[in-house]
Amino acid sequence: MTPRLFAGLAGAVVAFAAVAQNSTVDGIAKYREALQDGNPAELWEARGEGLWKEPRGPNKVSLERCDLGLGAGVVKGAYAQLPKYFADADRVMDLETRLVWCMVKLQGISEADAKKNPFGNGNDKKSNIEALVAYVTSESRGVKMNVSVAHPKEMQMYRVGEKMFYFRGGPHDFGCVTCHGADNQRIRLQDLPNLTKIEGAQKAYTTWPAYRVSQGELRTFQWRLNDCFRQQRFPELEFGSDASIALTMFLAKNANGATFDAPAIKR
Amino acid sequence: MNRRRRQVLKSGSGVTLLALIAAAGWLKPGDASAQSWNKAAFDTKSMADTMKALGGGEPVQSKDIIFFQTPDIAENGAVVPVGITSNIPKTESIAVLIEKNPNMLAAVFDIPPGTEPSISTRVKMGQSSNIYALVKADGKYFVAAKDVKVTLGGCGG
Amino acid sequence: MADPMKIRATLVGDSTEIKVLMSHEMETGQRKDAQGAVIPAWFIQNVTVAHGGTTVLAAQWGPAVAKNPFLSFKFKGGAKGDKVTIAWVDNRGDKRTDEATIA
Amino acid sequence: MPMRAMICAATWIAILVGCATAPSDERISSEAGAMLKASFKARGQAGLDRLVQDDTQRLCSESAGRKLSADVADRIEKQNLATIKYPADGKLMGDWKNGEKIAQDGRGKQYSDDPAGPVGGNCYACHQLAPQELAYGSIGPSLYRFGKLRGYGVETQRYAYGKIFNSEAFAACSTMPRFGHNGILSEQQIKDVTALLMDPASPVNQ
Repeated sequence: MTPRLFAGLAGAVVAFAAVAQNSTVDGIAKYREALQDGNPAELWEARGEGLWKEPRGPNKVSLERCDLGLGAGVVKGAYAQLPKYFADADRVMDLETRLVWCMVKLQGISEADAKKNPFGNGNDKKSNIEALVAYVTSESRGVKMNVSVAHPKEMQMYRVGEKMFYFRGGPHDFGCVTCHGADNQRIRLQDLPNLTKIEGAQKAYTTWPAYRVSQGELRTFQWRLNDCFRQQRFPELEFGSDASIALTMFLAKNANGATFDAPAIKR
Repeated sequence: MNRRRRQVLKSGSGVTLLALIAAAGWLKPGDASAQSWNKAAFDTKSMADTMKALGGGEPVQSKDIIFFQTPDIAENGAVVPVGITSNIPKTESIAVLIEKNPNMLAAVFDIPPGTEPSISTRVKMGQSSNIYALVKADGKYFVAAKDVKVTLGGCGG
Repeated sequence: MADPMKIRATLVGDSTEIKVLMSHEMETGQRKDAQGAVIPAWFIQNVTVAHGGTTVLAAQWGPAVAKNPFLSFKFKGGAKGDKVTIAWVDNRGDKRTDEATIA
Repeated sequence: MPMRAMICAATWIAILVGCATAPSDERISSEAGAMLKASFKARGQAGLDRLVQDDTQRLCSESAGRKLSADVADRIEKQNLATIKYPADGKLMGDWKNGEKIAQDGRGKQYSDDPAGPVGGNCYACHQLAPQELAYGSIGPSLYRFGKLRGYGVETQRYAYGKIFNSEAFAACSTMPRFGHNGILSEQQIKDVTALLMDPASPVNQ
């Protein structure tokens, strides 16, 4: 066999493998499409709406006076402009930290109790935070992302978040940028958005929270970051920590102009 | 055709479709509102026991049973969309069976007159396997199969 | 007490399309917890859908129906404003009944 | 990068209208470092020491995805090249069958992993290897027919072993973990993965 002929055959085998994988990728695209009809996230949205309106905590009041940034009680469109600086807390907050703030200040729930179960696990450990996030975010579906960095603290969080995005560490030298720094990349068959580009950040950020079929749970953006760092082999990112808000700020601001379309459904 | 049919009827897990005919046979018309659950059918694991209980004949492969919204590849076996339409007249029930699951029978839907013989739901699959749609129509059994691959997801962690 | 179902009942031509999501673990009985103990099976066994006193669908499910089950089908004869009632019972005897209006 | 340009423009406008002077890049970096320390907690086998960067990690983080200057790249590669320990017995090739298992296995080093449990290389997460496995990632190049295309010589074996041991020795700020240098895989495991790439009998070379 001549080397040239041999190389040609090798090429044919590679091409065959590529075709096989392309059909796998196409098949999975169809699978995801089939899931869109009937998203169990709606069950969380409904429970969250109930929790929002129900008088709870020692003060026996609902969250209907909670200010998510557009004024007390305004839920419609609120998520599309978070995170933002809240003067009453003198802090940049994302939705989750703001919900905890309202539970503490309005309902009189202790901060420890409010933050105790951010990520649910089955029927015995349902998370109120996840349900509330599902409800509030669903009220921004169809709204254009419009996150401000006009306040110096917002700009500071944005810039710090960008630094963290590129921060590499741990035994594997991983950072966010390892998986999300280039176009058209996959882990196994899982597509990875390029979060250093506007389009990538828009597509990714506007589809969280999401019902994860692999877990049978609705997962928030706080969970997304927490679990990315686990896979990066980092220690655990604390719920509502400044680093989590800074990264959220970086990605949410970069998603500006895109239409929010969550809670979504993902693998 | 004959060989293909034998393949369909003899499943790898040692359970045959014949066993499931017995399983699917309990839902009689008019019985719909009864809160009964056929434990024997859902427990089906070995064919020996159920073969004896068989009342009907072998199911006939039918091109009039159509899968829709059922992917060739499922990214995650925990949730696999399955849609089945029966174009066979007088369809009475539609059952969903997963060949390689520990128990083959996943669900049975009784279709009263006036309800379209078409259902869509989601099942769990332990591994790549055939999904069978078993239709009872006018007292007879018909079957169609679809092969669904279950892939690995994510980064193994 | 289980969470309410999410039901959509929509008139499409002369048929009513039902789409329902149910909040349920659908535990298979095959999984083990962190300590290695088998998590007992816990799943919806019966689902009935009724319209105007008539059953339009009756289902028996095993644990292979996916968690937080989804079901969709169509029946003839519904009209806008009619009620549709969906009920489930699981293997522990827990029940849930919810109602929706055809839109 | 358009994003960066936009933010710079916003900062310039702020300066022009005289309402604020943006903090320096160094200050933001140090704030990011402090914020990270305050925002993580040790869990399982993952202690806070994992947030302490070595020279390579720090330089690669600072480059923020931009192209490295030649001297920084050179410095990183030299430092890392010096860390590579080749097997004392001189044998670079192990068992490709074990290598395949290691390439498939994504476990290890996460706080959710058993510290005493197995640790894999998770090669398929990023690379194509044996053609039978269709669920491969694309962060790294395809390694299908690695040995067949390059030849099965000892120098190529040494390159493969060295690259797995410490990827930064050959490409500064590579996304590939330094499996030997950072103690992710054992010497025997690296030999096995080298065999997966270089053994003529390995499915990778069929």
